[in-house]
Amino acid sequence: MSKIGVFICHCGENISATVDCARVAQAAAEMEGVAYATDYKYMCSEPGQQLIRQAIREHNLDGVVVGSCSPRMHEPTFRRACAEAGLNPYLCEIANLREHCSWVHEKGEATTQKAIDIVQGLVEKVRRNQPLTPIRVPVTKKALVIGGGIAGIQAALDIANCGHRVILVEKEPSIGGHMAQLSETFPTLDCSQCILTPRMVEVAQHPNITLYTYAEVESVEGFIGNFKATIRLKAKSVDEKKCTGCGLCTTKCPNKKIPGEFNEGLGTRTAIYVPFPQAVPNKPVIDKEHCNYYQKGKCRVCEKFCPTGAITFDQPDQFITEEVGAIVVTTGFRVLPTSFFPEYGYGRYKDVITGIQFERLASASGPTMGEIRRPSDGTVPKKVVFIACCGSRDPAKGIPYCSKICCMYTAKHAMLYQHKVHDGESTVFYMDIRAGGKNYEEFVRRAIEEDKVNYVRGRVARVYERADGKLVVRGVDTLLGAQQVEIEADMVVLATAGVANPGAEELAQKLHISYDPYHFFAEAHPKLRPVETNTAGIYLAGACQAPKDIPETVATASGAAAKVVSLLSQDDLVREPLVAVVNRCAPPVYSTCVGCFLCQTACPYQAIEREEIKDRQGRVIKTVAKVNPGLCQGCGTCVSFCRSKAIDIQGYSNEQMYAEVNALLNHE
Amino acid sequence: MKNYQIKHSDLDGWLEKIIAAGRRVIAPVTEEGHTDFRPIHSPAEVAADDQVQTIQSAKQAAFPKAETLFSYRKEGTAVSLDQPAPESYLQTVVWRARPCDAAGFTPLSAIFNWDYKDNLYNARLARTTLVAFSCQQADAYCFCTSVGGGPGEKKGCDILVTKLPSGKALVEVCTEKGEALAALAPGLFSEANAVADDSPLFAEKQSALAQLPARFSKEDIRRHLAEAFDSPVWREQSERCLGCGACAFVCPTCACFDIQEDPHGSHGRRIRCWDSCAFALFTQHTSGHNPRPSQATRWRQRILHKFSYMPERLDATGCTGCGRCSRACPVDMNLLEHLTSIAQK
Amino acid sequence: MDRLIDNPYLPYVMTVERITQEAPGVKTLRLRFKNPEEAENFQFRAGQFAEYSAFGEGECTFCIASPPTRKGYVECTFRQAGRVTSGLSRLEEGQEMGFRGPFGNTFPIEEWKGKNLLFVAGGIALPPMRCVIWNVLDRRKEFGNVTIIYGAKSVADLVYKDELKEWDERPDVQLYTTVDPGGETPDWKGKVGFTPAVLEQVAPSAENTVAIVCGPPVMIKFSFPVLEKLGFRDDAIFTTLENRMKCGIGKCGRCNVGKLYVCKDGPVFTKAQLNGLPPEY
Amino acid sequence: MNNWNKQIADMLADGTVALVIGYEEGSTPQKTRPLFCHDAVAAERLVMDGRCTHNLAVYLTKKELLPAEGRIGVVATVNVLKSALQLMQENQIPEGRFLLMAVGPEGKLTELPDAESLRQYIAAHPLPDNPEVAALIEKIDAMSREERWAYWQECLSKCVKCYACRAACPLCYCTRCIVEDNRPQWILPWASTLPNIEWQINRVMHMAGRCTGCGACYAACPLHLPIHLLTKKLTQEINREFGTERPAKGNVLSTFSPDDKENFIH
Amino acid sequence: MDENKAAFEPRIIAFVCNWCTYAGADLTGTSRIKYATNVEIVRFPCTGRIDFMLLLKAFAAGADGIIVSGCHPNDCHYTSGNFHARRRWIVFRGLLDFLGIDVRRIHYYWVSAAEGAKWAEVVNQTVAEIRELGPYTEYKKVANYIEETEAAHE
Repeated sequence: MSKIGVFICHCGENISATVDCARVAQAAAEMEGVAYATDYKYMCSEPGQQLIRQAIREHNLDGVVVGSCSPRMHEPTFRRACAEAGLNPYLCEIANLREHCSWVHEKGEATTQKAIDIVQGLVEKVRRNQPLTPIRVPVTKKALVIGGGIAGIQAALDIANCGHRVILVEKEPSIGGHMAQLSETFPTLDCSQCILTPRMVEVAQHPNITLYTYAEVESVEGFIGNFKATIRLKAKSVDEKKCTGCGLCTTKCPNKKIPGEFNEGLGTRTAIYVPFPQAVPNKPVIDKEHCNYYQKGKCRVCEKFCPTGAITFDQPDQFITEEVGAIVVTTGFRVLPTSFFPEYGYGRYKDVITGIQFERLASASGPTMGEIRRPSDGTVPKKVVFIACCGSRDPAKGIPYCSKICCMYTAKHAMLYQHKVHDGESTVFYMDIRAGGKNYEEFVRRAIEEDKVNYVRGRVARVYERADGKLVVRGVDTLLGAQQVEIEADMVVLATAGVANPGAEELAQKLHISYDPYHFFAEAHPKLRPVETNTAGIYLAGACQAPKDIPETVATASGAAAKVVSLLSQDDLVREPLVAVVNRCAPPVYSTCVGCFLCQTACPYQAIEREEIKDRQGRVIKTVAKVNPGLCQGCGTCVSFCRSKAIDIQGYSNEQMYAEVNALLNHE
Repeated sequence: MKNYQIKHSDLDGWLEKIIAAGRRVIAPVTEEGHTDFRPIHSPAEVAADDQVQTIQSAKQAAFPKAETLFSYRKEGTAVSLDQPAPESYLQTVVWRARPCDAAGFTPLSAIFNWDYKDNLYNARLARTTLVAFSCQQADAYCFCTSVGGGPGEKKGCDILVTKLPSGKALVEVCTEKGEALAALAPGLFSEANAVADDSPLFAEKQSALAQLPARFSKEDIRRHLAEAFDSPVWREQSERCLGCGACAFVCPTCACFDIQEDPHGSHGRRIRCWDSCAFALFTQHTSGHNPRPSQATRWRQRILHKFSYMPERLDATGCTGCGRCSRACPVDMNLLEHLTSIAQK
Repeated sequence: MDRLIDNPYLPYVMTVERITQEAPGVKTLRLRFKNPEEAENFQFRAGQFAEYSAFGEGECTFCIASPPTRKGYVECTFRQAGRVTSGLSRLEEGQEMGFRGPFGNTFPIEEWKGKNLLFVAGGIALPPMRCVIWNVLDRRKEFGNVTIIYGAKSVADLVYKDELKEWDERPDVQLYTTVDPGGETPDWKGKVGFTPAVLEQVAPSAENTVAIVCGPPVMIKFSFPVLEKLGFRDDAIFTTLENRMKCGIGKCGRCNVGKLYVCKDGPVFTKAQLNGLPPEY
Repeated sequence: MNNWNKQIADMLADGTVALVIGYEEGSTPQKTRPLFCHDAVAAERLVMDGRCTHNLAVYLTKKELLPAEGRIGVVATVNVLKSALQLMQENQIPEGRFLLMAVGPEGKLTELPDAESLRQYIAAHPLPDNPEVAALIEKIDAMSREERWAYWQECLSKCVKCYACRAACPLCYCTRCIVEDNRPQWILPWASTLPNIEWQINRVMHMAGRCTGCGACYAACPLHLPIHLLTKKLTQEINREFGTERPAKGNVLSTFSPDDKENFIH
Repeated sequence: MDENKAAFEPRIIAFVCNWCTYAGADLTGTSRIKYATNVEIVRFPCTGRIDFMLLLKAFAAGADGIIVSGCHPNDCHYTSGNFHARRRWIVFRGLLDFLGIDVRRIHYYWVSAAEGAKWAEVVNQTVAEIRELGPYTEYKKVANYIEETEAAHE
């Protein structure tokens, strides 16, 4: 650029009080490449902007430096003014003479000289600016939601209700997730299924939602607005179109003693089964691992009884590909099983159960029809001990974090127990009671004060079985001066830690999203971008980020949905062109990129792809890096990493930054 | 010019006088077992006279690895230029160069003056006095006698010193610059006779010189090269070449250079610096097209330039047989071996 | 201290008098000597080149694009590609820059007197030819027919648009302009096709005609056989070599082609001369 | 002829390999040099012993030297193998294009056809640390900062920028080296102290976590400047700060750990 | 402090990221906290973008000191740019020190967008320390050498 205009703003007296603006303009006029320089009282005012526009036209300027307030303030204003005068807005740079100079220094020669230096630096930078055009990326107006728990259901419904199509993928035979397993929910004690199942049905019936259950995401390619997801539809061995859901097969299946997942092993199911009565879709699948026919080659009872001939033993897994513009990951979490805890008997004691098992016992649809009965002998336990923080907040167990929901559900469990077993005694061992949330603290107080739950502050050292077969819980009461206490129990309920799902890491790698050391998915920013990932276009909701309760899960789901909707409401994504670019040049070099691809790991956004450069015969000459402008966020880490300087970043290019640094030190 | 004799033991005294006269003296210095030309300030710094060669040649005295061509200053739209002053080039003595170093200045001067006169080089050369010492030993890489030089050859020397077995050294002064240097220590020298081919002094000098039978002749090489452009020999010989510039930079006759800018804001300098035809980018066009696209073509250029093109255009051979390139080559490209094989083809 | 005399690397200081944007990325600079005495003594001939300095960036080699018959200034036309050409592009009118030259040989215009001239140029290679063309046109009577074939990638890439118009309107010049297929605009009136193909269509008889061909290597490669087919003898075909140069004065070692120095023995060569050179250009 | 020479001659004769890169006797009995064997006859000249110090891996990325079709055999030292493995990890040479072969002490030829076999062979043949290098680094570490500056300034002022260090390094394979980029001119292209220091800083930084410690840079330097101390020192620092394990994907400087420790950022 | 040091005004270049330190320095301004004029700020998108060569170039161009500052760990706008940068500086600093380059002249900080007051302290402290060290002449001198042996002879 050879004709730079420099415009020095007084900002009323904000700049001119300590900086001699006229002198800065004068010095700028002398700088190489500067064709016009002036100062003015308020550059950002309409007359000020008009002055810039007029100068651009009159002097045919091909670059502009405005010395004014911080670019974080008025860069858009001045760039717009330039654009209005026909100058590419990216040929305008802002010299920060206010926040970085006039406001922080006293009036004097040094302050004015510094202002001149700053302007000099940016004049040299802008002389090397390139005209840029915003990047447009088309958007596929369809979303993929992975996980059909309450988070996925909520997100899918929110997006679908905005008129966008949604693919909802659930790996189990039914949607519903953990929430479908719960009895009643804190702090209102309303029935979980009563509030959930209508939503499940809504999902199934929504014209904008395509539901794939018993399905998993196989791979994801592409980038924001343009993902391509391959989904594996696991063979259900039941033709869904023919099946009417009559349930006859499940009553006839000879294999009836399979521990049911939905009931957390406390109840049984058949090999051809519907996980629970309100399942959506309410059609059975055959669990091949337990099916006599698949395992031994004989049986086919279900086939014989099926009135519609829906059983299809030879059905293979199917793969379908969906193009989507956005992805919401709502794969949830799981709780640790009792077998994780040696001190509580490694799961050997049948009456030591997890909180989620207790939910099934307390649930009206559960194996005991909502009566609290011991798994071992079916009797009603008279003494129940609840142990909070099982695994959580225990660095020794590798889980230093708080699982967040346990304090509340333990209080709920104790309360439910007291409501159902009026002469029962319940004791809760806790470390701290964390009941932050609307009506939460009141809820816990109610358990203690109205339902007379015995809260003991202390860790439980061990649970053991006495010779007489009674369970004994040994712990300390720290409020009694770390006194050892031993409590007999008919049943022990462990509030085991919420942890990431087993396949979380693998899924994160498929999606190229980051995860924390516990394999929970990482948000782009913990405060300001809590439902986004670092990969543009992929969002998070619910307990796959960290254990969350239902309200928080639903809130994040709606938040993620809002992000998706705002993305899908655009035909094109328009992005700042300040992105990295891998150079291309004439043959025989094609690009100075040597294709080591070490930059790929430097990129937090997976924006660096491989491109094969081919000759006319289609033979690969070399493989070089290419930046996907849809994914690149413009941090420039790859630029300073690239050994051969084959990557550069627009707007902060090597040449620009080099020139600016040198120019700042120009005066002697 | 006159000839003198000086005792071996007085050579240091003479050098001391030269240093005391304010000359910059560059001499072989041994550091960590390797000997190269370095500026010295006392005769004690000079390496023992038992090595064949320094790593680099003496060409840097007149053709430094980087030098200022001119400087500029920009003020507003105006530019003013300033030239180096020849007086700023130090009066330099290259002490204990070898005859092959001295011989190198003939082709260098030819390159720098065959058409336009390169007055920067000329001014530096005019301020350089070469005190060469005849070679009393040669190694496997030496082949000066095959390219027209010799261990006691005076061509290009300002002074040639030959240490004689007698304990005296024969000092043959070849130029006025040399005479001026001898004049700095008149007391140390005794006059000697002219060294005619049949004189006893000549015989004594010959007896003190390294024995190095010629392996081929320049003419042989040139004749073979005339037909060799498309020969497979270039690829064969250059296969292991790494494409570095070591051979060119230690060579006493390589003069390829680059012109570069040294900007310091509004002022700066234009610099000339060594370059090498072995570098892939040396001839590459901005478009990416490269007239010499492979190391084989670049190796061919190096040999043809020195042994065919230069003799034809400049009447000079671009090689003094010093063997430095072979010693410096990281992959043992042996010029003598390669030339011999060409000459035998 | 006295300064070095006759430093062949010291440029003349020139003032940028006029900048013309010829095509996207292509500019013509008109330069005037800062020192009138140097202007007085300066002489050059068609085909010669020079080294142009943007101080702070370095030197770059282009032919002198203005004809020696126009005194008082020199012009160069270049495409912004590397560091120096970017530096030259950043110059504004009134700013000073460096100029070293003239260097190299020339087109033997005197020998062409009375002959027909066929100019074939492609893209940014019109400048070396423009110098000769104007030189010839300024002495129009001394030559026979003048035919110019000029091709570029697209209409926008044609340089010297005003002059093309002027030549087109002259009755004593036959001008054919062409653009590569796909490079035409709706109102394009010239030809569409690659330069060698157009050459084959419209070339005049080889009889008493000299062909001057400048352009990218691929254009030259395909134009030579066409000329040969048309009956042009190798010593009646002239071109310029574009080897990389630094010093311009036969020392730095870059531009050597065999025993020749493009900067001294060139840049103008006949096809006959090229036939005798190793293919290192 | 050694048995292994014969084996290689056979491989060349039957077309198992189109070319074998190895070592032959050099100009003096003290040294060997790289040899390109295109036929069985040339295989007789191959040698392998302690004098074979060139890192032949440098040739594996020079396409102009390699036949377009067929496999290329390399009679390799452990240093060559280490560099070849690094080149594979950096996508520079496809597995299978080269047949790397090690010659055991009793002349037994071991073929190492893929990255995994290379890894195992290298692990089984650890190279001893050079105590002289370690001692030199300690000597420099013990200097005051001013002494270190003087040492390197003096040392690198001698550099002539012939780039033999770059040319000899198998991992300096860039299409365009940073010194050849003039937009901006990161490193001034002539040989004087500061540009020389800057060049070495860049060379060494670019080797961070990649240098296999073969010492080819030092061996190639015609001025015998101890530039290998810089890469060695850097490797020491990296090992100390980030451990000796290298990331499976990427590079020491293109990856990070949130737990990286430093004490100089405030 | 001797008079020379008092008269010496160090020239310092600050390489800062746009999202934290640049914004933090803006806050220093809006808070009207005064600091020394010796520091000039260059804005980068992220500390990950700061090429180590630019630091060396600043010294060569005459800087006496350098500030490098970005987001605190875990606060990077781009998640990990500052982690990459930190690793780079660890390695780079070790190498510079081994070469005898004065690493005391390069100050590294984390200054967040909220730490306007810290930025003023950072600047003042750096200026004071560099003033104490004096001008970085040993580097500038070398930056001007061309004809080495001649320069050494003088």
